[in-house]
Amino acid sequence: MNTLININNLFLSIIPAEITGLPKMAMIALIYLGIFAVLGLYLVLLERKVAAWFQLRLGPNRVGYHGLLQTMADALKLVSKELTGTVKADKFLYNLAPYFVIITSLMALGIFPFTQKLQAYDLNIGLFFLIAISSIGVIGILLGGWSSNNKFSLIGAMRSGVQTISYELSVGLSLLTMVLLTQSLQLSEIVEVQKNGWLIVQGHIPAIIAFMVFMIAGTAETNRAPFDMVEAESELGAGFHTEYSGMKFAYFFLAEFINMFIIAAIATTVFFGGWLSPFGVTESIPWLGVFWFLAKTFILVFLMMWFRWTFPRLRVDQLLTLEWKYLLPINLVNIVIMAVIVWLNLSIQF
Amino acid sequence: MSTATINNNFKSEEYFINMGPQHPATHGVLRLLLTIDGEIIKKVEPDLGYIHRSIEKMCEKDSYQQIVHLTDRMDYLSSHINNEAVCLCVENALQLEIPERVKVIRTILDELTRISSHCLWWGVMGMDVGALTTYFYGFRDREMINDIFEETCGARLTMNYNIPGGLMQDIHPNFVKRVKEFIAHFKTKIPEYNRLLTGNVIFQKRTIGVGLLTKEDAISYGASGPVGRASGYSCDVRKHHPYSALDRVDFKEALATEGDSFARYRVRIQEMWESISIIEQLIDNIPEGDFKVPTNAVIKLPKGEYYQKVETARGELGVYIISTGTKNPYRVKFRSPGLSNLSLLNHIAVGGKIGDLVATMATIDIVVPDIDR
Amino acid sequence: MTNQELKDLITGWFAIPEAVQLEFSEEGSQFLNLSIHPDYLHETMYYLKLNRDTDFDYLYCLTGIDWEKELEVVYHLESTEHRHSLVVRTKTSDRETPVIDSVQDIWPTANFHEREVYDFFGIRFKNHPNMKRLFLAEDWEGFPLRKDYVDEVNMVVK
Amino acid sequence: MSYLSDIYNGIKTLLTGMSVTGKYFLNSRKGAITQQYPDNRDTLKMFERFRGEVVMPHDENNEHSCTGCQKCELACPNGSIEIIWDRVIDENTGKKKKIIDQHIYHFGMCTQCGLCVDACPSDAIKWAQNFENSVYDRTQLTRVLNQPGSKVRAGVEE
Repeated sequence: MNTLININNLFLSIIPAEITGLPKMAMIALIYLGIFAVLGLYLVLLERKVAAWFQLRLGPNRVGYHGLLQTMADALKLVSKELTGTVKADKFLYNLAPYFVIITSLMALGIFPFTQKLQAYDLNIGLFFLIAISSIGVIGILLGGWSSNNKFSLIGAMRSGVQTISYELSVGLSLLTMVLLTQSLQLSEIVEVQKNGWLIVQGHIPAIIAFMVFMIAGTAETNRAPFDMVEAESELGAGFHTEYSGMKFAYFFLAEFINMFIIAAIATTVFFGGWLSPFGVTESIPWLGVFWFLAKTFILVFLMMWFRWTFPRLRVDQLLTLEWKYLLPINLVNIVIMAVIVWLNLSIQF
Repeated sequence: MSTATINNNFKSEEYFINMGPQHPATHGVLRLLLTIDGEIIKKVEPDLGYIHRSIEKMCEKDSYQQIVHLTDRMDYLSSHINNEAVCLCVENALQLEIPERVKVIRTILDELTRISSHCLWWGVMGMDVGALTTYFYGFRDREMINDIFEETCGARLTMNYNIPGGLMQDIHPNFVKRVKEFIAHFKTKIPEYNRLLTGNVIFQKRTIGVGLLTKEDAISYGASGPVGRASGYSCDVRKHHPYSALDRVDFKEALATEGDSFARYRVRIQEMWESISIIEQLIDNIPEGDFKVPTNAVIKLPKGEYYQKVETARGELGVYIISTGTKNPYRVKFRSPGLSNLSLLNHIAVGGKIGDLVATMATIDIVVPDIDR
Repeated sequence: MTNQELKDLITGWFAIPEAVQLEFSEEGSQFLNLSIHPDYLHETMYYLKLNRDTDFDYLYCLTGIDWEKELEVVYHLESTEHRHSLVVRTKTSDRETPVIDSVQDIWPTANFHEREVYDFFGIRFKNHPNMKRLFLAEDWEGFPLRKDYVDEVNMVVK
Repeated sequence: MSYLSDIYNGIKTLLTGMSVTGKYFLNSRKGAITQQYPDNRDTLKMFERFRGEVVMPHDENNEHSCTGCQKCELACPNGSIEIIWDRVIDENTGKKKKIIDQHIYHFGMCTQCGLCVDACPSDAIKWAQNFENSVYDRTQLTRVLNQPGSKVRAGVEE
């Protein structure tokens, strides 16, 4: 918690002033890089622990107290591993792909309001930026799969393209439903609006539907089970990253977990009031916002893990059926309902 | 541009893909050469023999007692049933009168083997369609059976508990108690299996209508076991040619008519229930008596041919022994269920997607050492 | 059908049963055995499957046997309708290039089983679409399940 | 309408599945089936019939009951047992008697089938429950079961 306060203080001094100096920007970038790495590693650990508990196992418990340092050890191993690749791979694209994936997820992390003050950049088109950024990541996956010169990778990459392009729509539309209510794309303002009640309460029925659609589509966006067509280890071995090893593989791996965090963070910000405490119980202590933000986000992350360790995987055509025949029509109808609610002022306000 | 030119420019090309021998879904060392157009499978050609040990040739040099332990290594998930097949064949040839106690114990162990094999299959089936958790639940229940085997037979997989003439040892004093414990435990777990996987809408979408096999094809491709029965082909050896104590138990042959992957799945779940019912009928009435009849140290079968079929967890296993009257068999042939079941894979997988192939292969439930004897 | 009825019915299909070396025996086996000259095998098998009274639609075992002088292929047939069984045997004394008609067009299951027999006994099956070795590598020399097969490296004789 | 009921049923089955895994998650503390080998070596006890390796028990006088009848050697399918024996003249009876020099057990070839123990008429060999059998050198898997200087127990006859 101490470090968080320090970061908080740091930002309190930085944010209000216009950020013009490069050193300051570099510093923010470094801090976010640190958060990124630690977050990624501990999300991996969390996933492994949660998976173990679902599966009657113990999970990693050898390195550190209850395995807390396990992923650190894994990361060290990955860093020191030899980078292998296929001879016939397109070397330039092959090396470029992991950076595409990791940079996009890092960029998305930058605009979340962790508290009222702790936010690197408060873009006025924040939500739009998030949707745009999250679809760039797929280019990395496509490149990686295509340039590896491996048929399994190629199939995985093509599946990923199909999947992300389709589910982009649902993610966008379900967020748009909520924008009708907030009338702003700026993340800080979206949270501000929710001081009169979280949007999932304000928007009641259409908001709940939008939330469900968003969670389904978001899981698909991150290529996690039950939508892990891209990796589908029982079908494609390891899918698009079959030929990657060492640190480059780790980039893909980390990005997947960070993306999961981002999807959960968007849901928290848009549906569950971001850093706002429930019923404003800790309104007097602003820095507790970080706690509330992370708590809500991790509950949603846990939900996504729960999905992953329970459901079988869909087939690639059923994935598209789900999107185009179910999620999209529901979403469109939902937007109309939401518009009617906003028009007739039927939203619940406290 | 005319339509023809456009079509020409975007002409799709078929390509080959190697599935296995180290692929997660091929369960061991099976290699499938797939011809694929996009995601659609055009042809499946199995490439076998990675772990062929020529058990049939080895049998020609072994005595009849020694053959038994080699069959453990064929279909290692139903090793007890394999052992029994050889023993029954030899006993029939010698016209030995087998004690009732042996018959009942053999049947109980058969059905336990079947449940344990199906448990493993269920776990792996879930894993193949992407639900990784099923694997651990399946193995948890299988572990209890393996403990029963270990306590009574001395090994978990390669039990070699049968010998021509009976059993190697009498059952362990704890056997009955442990089996009852397991049955009580497992009866609560199958409904859980159903809630977790069978009813799941994604799972049903993945398996219903996938890998369709008609009854006529099932028969002419020599399908047996749950694969044949899911197509409505009544092929349970236990019903049609009962052996050991199966003539005195009352059980239903698990049948389905759809012939798709989901039907094969349901048949196996149904078989677990039937196996439980068979065990329950026998476990309290194990007759007293000897656990083996003495045989000569050197068994010589009379000149002739002997065929014995039994129902393993995967289907019909045939043991065909040709004897010329010496202490070694002249020729032993094992008709393995896996080879016939695998031969129809090309027939039912063509036209599906890669995901369908994986689901279909999981429901055919192949064990590679059984194919590569 | 009983074995006697089967015997009579099948004998009736041939004008001169001796010409095709049609023989029945039940000695030393629990099934009715029918042996026939390899040239007439495919035709006989075809009738055995198609005839309503025999209706042998299930080929459950296909075995090659090396009798040192001759090579034999044994087909175990069963009718799923009538539940009667028949064993069809055919022998060839040509050990260098033994050829027997394939029955895989009658029972598709024979496809793999015939390849297995070819793999281990070297019996080629005429009209088989894919007469390759099933288990062993393409360049394997010899046919391991023949009695005269020697492999001094890998085979340890007790 | 079936469209909506499809969605409803689909979500219901998904939630049912989640309730199963959720229940296990909540009980994960006591439900874990992981065996933390080798930490649990002390409590890990194999069943008494478990077939680990063949041993020859010796009593306190360094006597075993192997008469060197070689029945185990004959029963073994893999040739894992080799008995080097000798004939000596029994002091009491003056007859020639077979004794073992070395009872060699090739553990690397053993398939744990249990036929040797079953065949032994004097219960000289039995199964040990040891399962940690990995060694760094294959030659260590060839063991001589009778201890040096041991002799057959008096009264054990062939």
